[in-house]
Amino acid sequence: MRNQKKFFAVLFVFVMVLSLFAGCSPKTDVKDEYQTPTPALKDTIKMAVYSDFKSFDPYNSGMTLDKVVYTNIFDTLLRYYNGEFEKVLVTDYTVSEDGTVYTFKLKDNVKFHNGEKLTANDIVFSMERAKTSNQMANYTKSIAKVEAVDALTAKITLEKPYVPFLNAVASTVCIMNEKAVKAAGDQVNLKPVGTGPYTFVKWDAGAQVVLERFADYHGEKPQIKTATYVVLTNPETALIATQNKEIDLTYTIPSVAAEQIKKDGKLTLDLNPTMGSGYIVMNLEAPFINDVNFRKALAYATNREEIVAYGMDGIAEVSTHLYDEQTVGFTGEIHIPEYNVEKAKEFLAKTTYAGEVIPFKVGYENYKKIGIVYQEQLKKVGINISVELLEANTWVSDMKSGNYSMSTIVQTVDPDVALWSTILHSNAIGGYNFSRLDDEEVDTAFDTGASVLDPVQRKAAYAPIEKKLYEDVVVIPIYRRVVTACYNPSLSIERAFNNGFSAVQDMAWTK
Amino acid sequence: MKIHNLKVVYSADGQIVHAINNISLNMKKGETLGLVGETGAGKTTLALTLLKLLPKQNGRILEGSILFQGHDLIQATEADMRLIRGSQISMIFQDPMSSLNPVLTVGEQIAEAIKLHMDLPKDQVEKRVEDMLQLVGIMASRKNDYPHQFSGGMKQRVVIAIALACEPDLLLADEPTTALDVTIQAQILDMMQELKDKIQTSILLITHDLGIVAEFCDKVAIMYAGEIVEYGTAKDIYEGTFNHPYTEGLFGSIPNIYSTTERLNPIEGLMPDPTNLPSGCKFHPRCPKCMDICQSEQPLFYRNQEHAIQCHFYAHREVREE
Amino acid sequence: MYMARYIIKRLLLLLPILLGVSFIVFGIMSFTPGDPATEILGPMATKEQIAQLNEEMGMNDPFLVRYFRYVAEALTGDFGNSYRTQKPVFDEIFARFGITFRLGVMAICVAIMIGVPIGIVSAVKQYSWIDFTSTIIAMFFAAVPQFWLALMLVIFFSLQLQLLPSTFTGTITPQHFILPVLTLSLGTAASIIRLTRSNMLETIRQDYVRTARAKGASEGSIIFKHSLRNALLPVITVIGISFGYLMGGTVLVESIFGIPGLGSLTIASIRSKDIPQTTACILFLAFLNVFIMLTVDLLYAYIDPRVKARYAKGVKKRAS
Amino acid sequence: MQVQSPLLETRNLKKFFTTPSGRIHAVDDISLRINKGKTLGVVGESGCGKSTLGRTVLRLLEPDSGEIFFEGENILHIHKSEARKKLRDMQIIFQDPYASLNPRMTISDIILEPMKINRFLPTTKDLDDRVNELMQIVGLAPRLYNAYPHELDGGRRQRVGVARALSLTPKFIVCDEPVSALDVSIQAQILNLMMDLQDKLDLTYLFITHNLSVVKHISDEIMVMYLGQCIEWTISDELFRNPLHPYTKALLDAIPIPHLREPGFKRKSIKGELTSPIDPPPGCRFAVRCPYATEACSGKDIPLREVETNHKVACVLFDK
Repeated sequence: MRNQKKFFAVLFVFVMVLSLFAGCSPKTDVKDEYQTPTPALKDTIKMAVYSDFKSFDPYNSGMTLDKVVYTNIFDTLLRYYNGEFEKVLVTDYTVSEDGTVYTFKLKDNVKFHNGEKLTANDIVFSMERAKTSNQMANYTKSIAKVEAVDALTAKITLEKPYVPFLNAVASTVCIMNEKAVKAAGDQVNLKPVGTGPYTFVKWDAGAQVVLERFADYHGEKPQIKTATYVVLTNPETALIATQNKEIDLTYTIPSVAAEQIKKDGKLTLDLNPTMGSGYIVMNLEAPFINDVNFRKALAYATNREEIVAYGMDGIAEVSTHLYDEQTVGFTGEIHIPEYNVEKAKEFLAKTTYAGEVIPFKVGYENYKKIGIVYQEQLKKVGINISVELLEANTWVSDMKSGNYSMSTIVQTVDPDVALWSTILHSNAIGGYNFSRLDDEEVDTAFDTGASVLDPVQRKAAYAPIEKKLYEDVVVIPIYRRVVTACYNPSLSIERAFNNGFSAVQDMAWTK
Repeated sequence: MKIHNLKVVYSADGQIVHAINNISLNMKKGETLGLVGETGAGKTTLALTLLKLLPKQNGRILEGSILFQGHDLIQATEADMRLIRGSQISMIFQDPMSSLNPVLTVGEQIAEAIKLHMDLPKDQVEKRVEDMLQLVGIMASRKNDYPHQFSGGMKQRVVIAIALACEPDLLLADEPTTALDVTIQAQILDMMQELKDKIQTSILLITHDLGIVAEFCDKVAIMYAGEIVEYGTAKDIYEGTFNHPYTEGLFGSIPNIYSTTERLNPIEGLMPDPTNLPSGCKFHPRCPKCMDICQSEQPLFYRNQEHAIQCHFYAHREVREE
Repeated sequence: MYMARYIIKRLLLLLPILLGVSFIVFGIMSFTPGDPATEILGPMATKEQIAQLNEEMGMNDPFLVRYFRYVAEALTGDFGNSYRTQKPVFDEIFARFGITFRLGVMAICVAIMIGVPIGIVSAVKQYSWIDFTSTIIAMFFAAVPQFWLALMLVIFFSLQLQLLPSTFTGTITPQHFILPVLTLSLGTAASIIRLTRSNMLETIRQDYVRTARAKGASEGSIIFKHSLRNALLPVITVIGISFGYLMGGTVLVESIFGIPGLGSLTIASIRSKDIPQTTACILFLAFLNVFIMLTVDLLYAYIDPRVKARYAKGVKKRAS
Repeated sequence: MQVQSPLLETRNLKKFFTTPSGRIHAVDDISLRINKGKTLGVVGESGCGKSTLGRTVLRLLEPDSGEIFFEGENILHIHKSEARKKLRDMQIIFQDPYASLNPRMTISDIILEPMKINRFLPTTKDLDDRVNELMQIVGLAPRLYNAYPHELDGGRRQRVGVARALSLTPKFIVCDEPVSALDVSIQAQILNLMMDLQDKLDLTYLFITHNLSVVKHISDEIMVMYLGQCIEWTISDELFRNPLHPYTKALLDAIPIPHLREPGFKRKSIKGELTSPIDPPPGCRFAVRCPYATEACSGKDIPLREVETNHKVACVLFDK
């Protein structure tokens, strides 16, 4: 009796454990994809990304990775690539003489994923929605009125000329369908419906996002049918999985492995430059740093090549500018001082600095590595810094409140000088103006520059900013962040955007 | 049961512990033999050796034979021993508190012995468990209770029930009452006496208490440092004229209830270290009658009928050499 | 009857524990730098917008006000929405918990299936080559970092032998679970081996085991009937603790194998100052752990009648 | 019998322990007196409260009520520092010499410790001499000065315990089963030592034991305890010659004596076991096991009364 009871108890546990295994077995067909070679040309792709997603509502996500995904789902009116505006949803667009009225002629054959046809009303809806979004407000606040002139013509009127409009709004605001948004209710972020080449299939939180090719896409039909973004936070395993062909592309690899990957040649490794600018950020109110000579000494003591090579394992592009020719309004006339130890010492001698230790606070492990290389460089000219790793939130909070002296950071700002005001304008002190730069000339340049229509005059209007940045050494630019895309050599990727990522429609299997 | 020239050693920390040195002992059926000795004399080792339950890691039987009903247990295989243990020879251990498995009911523990050795149907097993409990004076209804629900005396009754469940020919009782209070001890001893008469089992009673032996045993063996130094009937030991000096010392150490003694006459000194036993007679360093010969030569047994004393002192006395 | 009362008592005890845990988590999250509005609005938001959103969310109220509001809403079953995804917090937890639970149960089962038998063999054949080898292997697995072990397993089984998938991608097959379960279970198995061994050794020397031998019980019966149950008691505690730990999800293993588990959710929530999500995650874990420990205690009572008797008398054994 | 004033006296001493199941009456209304230089033996079976009595007398346990007089002074009422000085004159020897000696201290340190704590002697040399003297008194060889307890056998360890108790030149020593753990030959050696010391140093003993032959040998008077109460008290020889209380009779009857009995001898052993000392009802606590019990035994407490000269007993059989 007792024994029987025990026997059943053991049996029960055993069956439970078995069922756990059974629960994760596939229904029928899918046989170990990761090892069976596909005879025909592959039309699926799996891409590894380094962190989970947050939201696929384009106006409510600040995360690059979310954008990487929803770029495939949504179209914008235009697309900015390599200094040009490509027409995506429009056949043509015009700008009025005074730069306040933008008229867009829409393509005729565009369909949303829910079957709705794209009309000018969708543009009105999307622009109005963007205006109410906290995240977009900075750029859309210039919009006075959006009208549907006819079914395929939308007219956007600005209160005053705003030159970054095409960049910050026309190429940024994702066109959404009112009906679809209403249908999604409060789950817009989970049910994105756009006109893009891919439809949203599902998002398994923490695991993956699956996209499917949209049959009625208005543009050229992409080669890849199913695209999956897989969350793999560990770069080692992401690389192994790519080597193992479990995934086809990884946007994250251990930085030390880059050399080896290149040497092996079994995988293609692209280092896609981004708009992310990595630089030494300084609190202009901190002791010693408030002295321009001291900052110049720092600038002269900075060896960018070395920092990139050792502090970043070479996974970055050396850069001497906070923003460069890709950014509208960039002048390129003034440069940051070149590496020169003698000069550095010369300028240091002009200061009151006498070997005091200056804290160099960082919030991430990879920034710490940069800090350590930089510490060695500065020691050569006689400046002592101490690298302190803080908890990330604490670090950001310290940076905002000015409770720091030096640090390093990457800032990504969309490609128009006007947009850099968020980190350099005096009204951003306490926010992302970590330098605590409070310069009237700079403020005026930002305030007026955005409304200057003529490109040459515009450059002139923005010139004081670069002058201030580099002559007074407000920042010490080090590198341009790159995104590592490591993938199956049978895959061809046509191009990467300025965030370093590529759209699925630009990818294709060649073998 | 005939034990001949048994020698058992333990190895501990690289040293050899001579636990049992050349013991020879006979027991007849139905006889009760009291094995008396102090801590470390090797009493328990002897009992464990008889069941071949010495710790496997370090206990070893060096030589000798144990003839039990004509078979030599030393040669017996482990499987043979398993058949003998519990059915023909069983054992009661000293501490009833730890002798029972805390997670099994007492009924289960008694039934185990029965199932192992008696080919009985299930209901018969249960019946026998109940009978055994009643035999040792416990209500049969308590068979489903766990050991922690019993007091020390009751636990020892259960242990005895287990030991007697298969009516063994020989019962080894290793200090069965030492851990118990005197009134409980008296109850247990009385019960054992009754059972002995009922079942006709031979008993080897191991104890350090000469009082218990006096009440309970037909024959007595006095053990010292792994040897039996004196053997005889109870009468020989308690009322005989001659005794081994160690036996005399033991008696001298016990305060007498019925007469007033000002001072006890204990044996001086301590038990010898079993890793380094003295030469000659093992008792000589503590012996008040020690002679020169005692220091160098192992004494022989001097016998008078069944009474045997291992002592040089009696070499030329009335106890005749055999 | 007594047991039922005891279980109810223990479950009631959960309330103050959960309240305390929520208070501590809430406090820590509130007094560390960074604010949820920034997290919600993203890096491009202006100060004014952040301040406004904070005001809307009641983040400017005193801490206690916010805490009691949270508790009041929690009592109605509303634990809030994640700041990050805007989904109800328990949606996310349950979505993640399934895989963590499966992984944890499998890992603990494998650990037991490896640990207990080897521990027993080790003890029964003390100082044999089996004992020696298993002790060394157990020491090895107890000492190696999980991270390293996981990578070695991946490199060997996935990259070299091409036998098993290295990450949770594509259709999840049982093969996917093998490496993470191994990684998780080997360390636990090692401690189970060592504990089972030492407890078995101790139990085998007990008087009642000697009694069993004197009865003529077979070696198998001595090991399984008389020793194992007694020896397993402390092992069960360790299993319970390990299981509770595995339920929390092991961030490292989740990260390495790309498993969308509870651990990574908790860490992500903490990183992004997602107060409702973090609090809910930790409350959930606290609940699970108390629940597991309760199960362990009940198992104890099932195995050891002495413990059951103590419950019956109403004597508290220990606080948790 | 008592002409002189007693060295130690207790009046209505009570010590209860509270457990979840009720109050254990460990020492229930004990009044005793011991004259200087004499030994009072306390006998009883395990659980009768004799050890608790010994500890309560020394204030190692605080009594719940009652009074303790030492040299005529109530040590429960005097000032703390005063009490400490008094308590110096009262020492204890424990049952288990294995457990009561700190294994990490040398023999000399153990003997020295009470003197150091009480700043008994001014110089180190004096202390040293005293240790050597004590070791000589109890018969420990000087070579053991720096030995550790584990190097000694049980008898020598108990000698160390005696030396420690003697170090502060006490007048009164509680001996709590000092020889129970020892073999008979060693037991006799220690008993002899203790009696020699009593003569030499004029010590007074409260000798607690369950061994009746030992207690008879060493004591002048004997008190028999049953479940926290004293049930019989008389001069040592008298108790054995003429036991009155049925329990005492049973106890004496139960002792196996090392003499051959008459053939056909039958012991009159009592049935049953000690009942629970938790919240006992008023009346004779032995009544449930007593062959002579009548209705008169229950309902009210039975006081200890002197029924013959120097022979007190608590039993209704002797009511006149």
